[in-house]
Amino acid sequence: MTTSDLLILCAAGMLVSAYLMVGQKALFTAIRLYGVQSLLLGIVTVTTAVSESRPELFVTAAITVVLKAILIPWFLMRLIDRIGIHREIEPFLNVPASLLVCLGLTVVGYRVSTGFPGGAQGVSHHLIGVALSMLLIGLFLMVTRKKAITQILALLTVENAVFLVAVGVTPGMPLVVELGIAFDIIVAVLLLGTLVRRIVDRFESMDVSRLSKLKG
Amino acid sequence: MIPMIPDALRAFSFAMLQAAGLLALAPLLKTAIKKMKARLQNRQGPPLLQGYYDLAKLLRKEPVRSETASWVFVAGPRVYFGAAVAATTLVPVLVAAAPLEAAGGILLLVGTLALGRFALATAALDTGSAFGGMGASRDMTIAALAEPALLLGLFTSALAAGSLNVGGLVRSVLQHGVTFHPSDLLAFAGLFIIVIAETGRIPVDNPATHLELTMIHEAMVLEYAGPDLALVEWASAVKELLYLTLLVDLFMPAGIATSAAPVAIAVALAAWAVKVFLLAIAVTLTESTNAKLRLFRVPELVSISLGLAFLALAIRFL
Amino acid sequence: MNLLVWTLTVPLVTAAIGGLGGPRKFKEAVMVGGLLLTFALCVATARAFLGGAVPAAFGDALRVDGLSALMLVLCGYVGLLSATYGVGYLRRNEARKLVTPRMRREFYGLIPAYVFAMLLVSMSNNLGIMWIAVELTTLASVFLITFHDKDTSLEAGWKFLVLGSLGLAFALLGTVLLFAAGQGHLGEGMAALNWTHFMQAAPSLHPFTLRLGVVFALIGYGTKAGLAPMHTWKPDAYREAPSPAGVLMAVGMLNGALYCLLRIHLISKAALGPAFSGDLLLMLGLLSVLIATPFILVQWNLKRLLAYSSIEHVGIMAVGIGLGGEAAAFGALLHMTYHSLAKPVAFFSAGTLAQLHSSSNFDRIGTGTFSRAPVASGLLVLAALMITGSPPFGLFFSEMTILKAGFFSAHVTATSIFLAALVVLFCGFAFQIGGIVLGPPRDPKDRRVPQPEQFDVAMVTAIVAAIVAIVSAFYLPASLLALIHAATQVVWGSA
Amino acid sequence: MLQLVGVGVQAAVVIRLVTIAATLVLARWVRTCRYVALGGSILASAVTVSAAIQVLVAGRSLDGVLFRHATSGIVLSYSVTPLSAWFLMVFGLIAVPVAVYSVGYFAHSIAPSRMAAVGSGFNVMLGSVELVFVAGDVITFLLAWELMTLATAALVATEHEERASRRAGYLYLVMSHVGTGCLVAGFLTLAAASGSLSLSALLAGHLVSGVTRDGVFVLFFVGFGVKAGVIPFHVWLPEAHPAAPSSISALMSAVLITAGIYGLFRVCAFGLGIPAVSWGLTFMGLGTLSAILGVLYALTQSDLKRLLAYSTIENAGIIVLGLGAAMLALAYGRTELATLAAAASLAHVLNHAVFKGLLFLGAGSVVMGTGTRQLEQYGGLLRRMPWTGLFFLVGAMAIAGLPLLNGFVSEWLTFQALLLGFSSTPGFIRLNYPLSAAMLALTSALAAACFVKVFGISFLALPRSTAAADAHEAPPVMLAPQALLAALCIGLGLFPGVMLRALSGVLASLPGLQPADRLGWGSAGMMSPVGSFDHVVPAIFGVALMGAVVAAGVLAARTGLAIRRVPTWGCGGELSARTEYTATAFSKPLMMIFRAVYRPTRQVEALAEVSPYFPHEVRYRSEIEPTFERYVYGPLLRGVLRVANGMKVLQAGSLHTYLAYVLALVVLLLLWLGGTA
Repeated sequence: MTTSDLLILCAAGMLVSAYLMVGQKALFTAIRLYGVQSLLLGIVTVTTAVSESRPELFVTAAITVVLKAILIPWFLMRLIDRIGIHREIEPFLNVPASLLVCLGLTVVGYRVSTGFPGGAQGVSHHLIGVALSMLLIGLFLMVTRKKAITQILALLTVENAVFLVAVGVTPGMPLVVELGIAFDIIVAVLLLGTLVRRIVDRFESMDVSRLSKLKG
Repeated sequence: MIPMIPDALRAFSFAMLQAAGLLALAPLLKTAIKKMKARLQNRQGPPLLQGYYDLAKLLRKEPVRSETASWVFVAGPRVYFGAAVAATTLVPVLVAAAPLEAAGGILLLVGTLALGRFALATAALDTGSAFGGMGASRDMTIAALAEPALLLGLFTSALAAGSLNVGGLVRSVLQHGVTFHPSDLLAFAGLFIIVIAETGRIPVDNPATHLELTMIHEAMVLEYAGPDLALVEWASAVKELLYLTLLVDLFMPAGIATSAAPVAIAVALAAWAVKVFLLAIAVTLTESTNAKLRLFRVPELVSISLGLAFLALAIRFL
Repeated sequence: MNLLVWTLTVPLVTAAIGGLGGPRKFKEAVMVGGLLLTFALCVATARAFLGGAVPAAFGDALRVDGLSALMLVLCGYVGLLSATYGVGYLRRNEARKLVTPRMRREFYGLIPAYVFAMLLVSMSNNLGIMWIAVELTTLASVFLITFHDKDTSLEAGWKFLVLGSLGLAFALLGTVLLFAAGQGHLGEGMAALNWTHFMQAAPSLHPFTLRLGVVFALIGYGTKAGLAPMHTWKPDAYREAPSPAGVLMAVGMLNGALYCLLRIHLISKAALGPAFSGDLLLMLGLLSVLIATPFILVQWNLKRLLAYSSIEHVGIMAVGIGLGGEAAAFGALLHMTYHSLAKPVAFFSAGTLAQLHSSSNFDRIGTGTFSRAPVASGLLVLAALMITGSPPFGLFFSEMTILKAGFFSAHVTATSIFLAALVVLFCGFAFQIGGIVLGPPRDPKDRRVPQPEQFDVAMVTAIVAAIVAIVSAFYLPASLLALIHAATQVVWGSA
Repeated sequence: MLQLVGVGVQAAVVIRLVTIAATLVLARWVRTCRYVALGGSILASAVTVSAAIQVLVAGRSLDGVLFRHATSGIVLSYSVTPLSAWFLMVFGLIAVPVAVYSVGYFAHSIAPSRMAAVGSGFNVMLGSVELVFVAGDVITFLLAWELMTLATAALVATEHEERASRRAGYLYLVMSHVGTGCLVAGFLTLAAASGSLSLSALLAGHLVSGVTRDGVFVLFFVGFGVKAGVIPFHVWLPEAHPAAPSSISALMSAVLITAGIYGLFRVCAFGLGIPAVSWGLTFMGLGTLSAILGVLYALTQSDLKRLLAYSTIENAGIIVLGLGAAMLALAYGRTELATLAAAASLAHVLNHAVFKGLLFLGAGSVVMGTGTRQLEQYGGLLRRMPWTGLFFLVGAMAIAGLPLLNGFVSEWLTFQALLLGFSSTPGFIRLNYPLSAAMLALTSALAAACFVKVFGISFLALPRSTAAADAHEAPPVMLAPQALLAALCIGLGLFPGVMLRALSGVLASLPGLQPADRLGWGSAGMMSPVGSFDHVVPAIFGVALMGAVVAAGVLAARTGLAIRRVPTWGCGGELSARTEYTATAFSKPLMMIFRAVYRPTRQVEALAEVSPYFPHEVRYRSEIEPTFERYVYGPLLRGVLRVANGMKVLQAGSLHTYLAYVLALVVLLLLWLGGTA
């Protein structure tokens, strides 16, 4: 199996993980899925690094795996352990309908991806398609899910999508920027985490749909 | 352009003469109408000179005024009188030229009469009696409603003759030859109604009534006595004569003198007297064949005349 | 050491000291002094630029052109104002025993940090750095929003953080795509993301990738700027944040985000012509103005009112840029300048009133504030007149310039809608402000008896800001004007 | 000499600015503050007027630069055309007396704490009106216009503790601001067409044509109509005038309204090329409507200042009617007629300013003397306030259009225009002239009735309240301006020729018109331009009238008997204020006759103890339906607010919704981008 097949496989895997996230409600599973997704992203990065012999991508891969596949999932797990809330409550849209919508979003993503230099074939086309679809699906998750944690996960999915694009169509971002971005993401996640904690302490719930005092 | 001094003098003396003449004849007209009315009701009626007797008596009486009244109460009758008299100088009576033609035309005439009314109505509010206010209110109301019809009627003739100045109007009618146009009839009818309304005759107002609640003009002057009242009565008489003369000038100027020749004047005088007398008969007939209208029916009457005037305008110029 | 580096270091150090702790007086002195120095440095940088130099650092990652210089000066000014006002603000709360040590730390630490981030944005020439800096402002403001640690402030903070991070993700994607569009024309390493390189390589950028990138970048930075429909975090954030921080957001963050939008717009303009991103900006700007209108008409809270007004103003600026043409661009930048000068007055007076009545809700503030807080009320009216673009104040002229450009351009219909919205906005503002300032003084039996207005450092700051704003309407220093023109050259240079 | 004008304009502006500054600085010293504010205002107005008169004499307009806004590169320029000079003169004739009056008035009726605010507001308002008249370019005009609005709104809301004042101020502000919006759109459309901002270039006509032209016309008509108080844009007027301090009300009626009229003249009538027939008809129609409805509403008011405000609407209507006739004439290419009509309109601008100014000042003294605006509370004031009464009477007679006073002059001219129009217009359209004429006649007659009521009820008979019983006369400083204006009423009434001569140059400067020197007939007379249709020389008639009045006096005084003073007969009961005829009763007949217009609602409750036939108290309240407020503006406002409230769901507090917006936007844009390069 060629590298390109591998790439496409991983990308597909990421998309599937996103779909699975939409499909279930257990928070732990969601976090694991995110971890897997990040892992796949790491593999994609490494593969590209090898195939296009771009050593600096190894660093990116390392960051990705360490940060996103290990640290963040661990942090989030710890968080929900502390809080002791394990299941997502009924989302605004039920699962089958959500999956249908996501299907539509995927179509949109792929359609757009055909505009890239690669045209409608080649690896990059798939990577972009997957990435954009993931992006939209992540956003869709944020719209439909009520639990703060799920929203964080969705946000991180979007983040992954962005990185997938970065890996797929760019010769890799400059290192400084990479580091900066990574740092920002860590801080953001920590912040989100602490906020979640405070919210739970305050409202005895992680259901952010209840945060609707501020109107008009 | 403004008449030089000698002309001015001539004009003013002429004006005084004409004004004096009308002043002298006005009471006669009033009594004449009274008498004719009485005759139609198989009554004897007052002697023809009754008007003069009344005025003489009133002028000799001790002036009595309300203690709540201010100078406005005093000014009222005088301005009213003055306006009526001054107005006469704007219409030609015997000669085809108004004495003070230079001063202005129909608009000024109407304005002057409005001025008189304004003065009297204001003064009527001065005594604090309810009737004064009632009269003032009603008189102003009717006048307001009559105004458009009056002006429109006058405009019709004026536009036909191409002059808004009564003198000029008469002259142009004379020189184009006195012709009859159906619109004249309509305009005349319209104006006649207005004259009835403005002079406080039945069916709009009843000059002979003694019931305050139905009064209009009478209520307005209820608080006046002695010389003041005399002025008011006299002025109203002059006003009436003035209106009739105006009708004469507008619709049957034939016979009016175009020169100062004594003969012409004499003829004109006779012609004028006859025409005014005819109109007086018309007024009398109207008075005796109609019942007084409720105040709120008056608008209908007036709107009829407005309609007539407008129709006249329309059929004349379209 | 490099001027720019100094300009960045000073606020950073100030933040560090402020965050560490120490006696109050000391912290106050440090914050005010530090930000005063920062402002001075900003001015110095601008002067240097006007002197013909192009201050740069870290291999052009930081580079000051006309636009940056203008931004620097404005940010420095606002930073200084919010520092001095902030001192007064915190003192007032201290007097009422409302301040915890945490608050002190956060306050004295975050405000300079925020200023640092704003400055970094304003001088960044590298899209990557730019993104990181914007992200920093976001992180800093989260703390400021949740400063008072109430239910509502948590809610506002959460919404802000989620929306903000999402926006930033988009901005990042946009940046990545722009980078991708420049495959092989941008050179290697750090410098590859330099805006200047993009401008040089503009003709050879891949159009579709570029378009996609521009779209995402506009949405992303638009979120930070508060362009509709990504504006929804603004009212909540403004209401919860303490007024000094509010000013930083309403002017600093707004300008910064606008700066990013402009940079992106310029790249797209150079590569695809002005229409593409221009129309996007015009559309979003118009939408913002239209969305702000009804909420101002039926508003219930003073600070939210200001939030919607800033949504309106960013909309106006976006429209100005979107219309295209030198006049419009100039109008937009002029508007930005005057807005930066006028908005603080609004925030300070409103903040004072809110503090006196310990709430910014209209029903709590009541009517007839003129009778109990004449100075603050007077300033509020003044500010309201200014930010609604009434003559003879500056925003009148800038709005006129934009409107004129609009009617002269091809977008007459859009401009007419825009005009109509402005009219309604004015009426809404007049109604709301009149409602609290005018009217009978509230009855003394009211149990929530408000604090008396006192003449403290915050008040002085407000007055000074007001004077500056008024004077600026008639007379802008030639150098500042030169900056605006230079910025216009950048945005719509004949080149 | 013309250079002086330029200096004059700038000088006036500078004086204003200095005055305002000084006023604010001197806020603590109330007396000084007042004197400075008003003195400065007088000075500035005087300078302006002198400048205006110079332009009128020279007959050429003068342009110059006022202020260069370096920042935005916008240049504020002025250009004093004969037309603006005319309006400036009118402005000055009112502004100076009002300022003098205010020296006394403010001292009494403005809270010391507000003196600085009111004083500076007074100056801002007057200054901005001046600027409106002399503005040479769009930006200046709009700036001045907006400033004028703001200042006036602030002054209206001076008594902001009163809900009514706030409401009035706000209503005024909103309506004017919408108007301003229309103006901005209109002006900028023209500017875009001409590529220039100077009014002279914009208003050269021929810039736009067809639908655009009509659209622009409508914009301007709304924009200026609001200020001019033309029905249906009048609703703010009767609210704002009573709310404002009386001297301000005087300015609003005499000066502010005039600014709107100026706009209608400068732009709508003579700035957009040859007017379309429909425009002329619109103006005549709405003018007539305003006149008749204005006076009808005035009749039934019992609040003195509100009544005067409605009568302002009436007079604005007459002015617009004249202007409309002029436009129609232009549309048919009838220069003579157009000139006559325009002259009538411009003359009425002046006359109305004079007598309405006078009346408002009088009303101010009365309100100050009695402390109430309610006619029903007045009565017998002539005794307590003889001079105010006298001057008010003059004003009342003037506004009633009685001869020998200035009201008659402009009405005469308008009638001439209408009649001439009838005889020189083709087709059926001519029929609208006699209709308008009839309505005009009705209007003036009703105005007479109205002011008989006002004067009679307030100044004559017995006091109806203690307030009226111990009213006090205004100080000389407040009487002198009234005396001056009263004198002007008479002077202009007796020597209309003078005014017409001054107008001649103005008319000549308007496109499509000719010099009006043929109108004036000497300095005492006027004549219709065509043939010898009509002429009038009030002075001559005045002599006759005086003679007759004197004669009457002599006649009545002939009997040497002393006058006997007796109490008025009180129908058996004893005479008291309660048996007097009230203002309501006075206008009752007309209210009944025009009930179709008023839609009056009345409720009478008789409180009887013994038998219903002997009520010890009868309560009567009747109100007329505020048609426009109820059927036009109310629904409009409610609609806007409903929409705004509906929009609230957009910000319902749910983060998920907010995210959904973003998702929607992204998806939309992606779809719009499509793919496949």
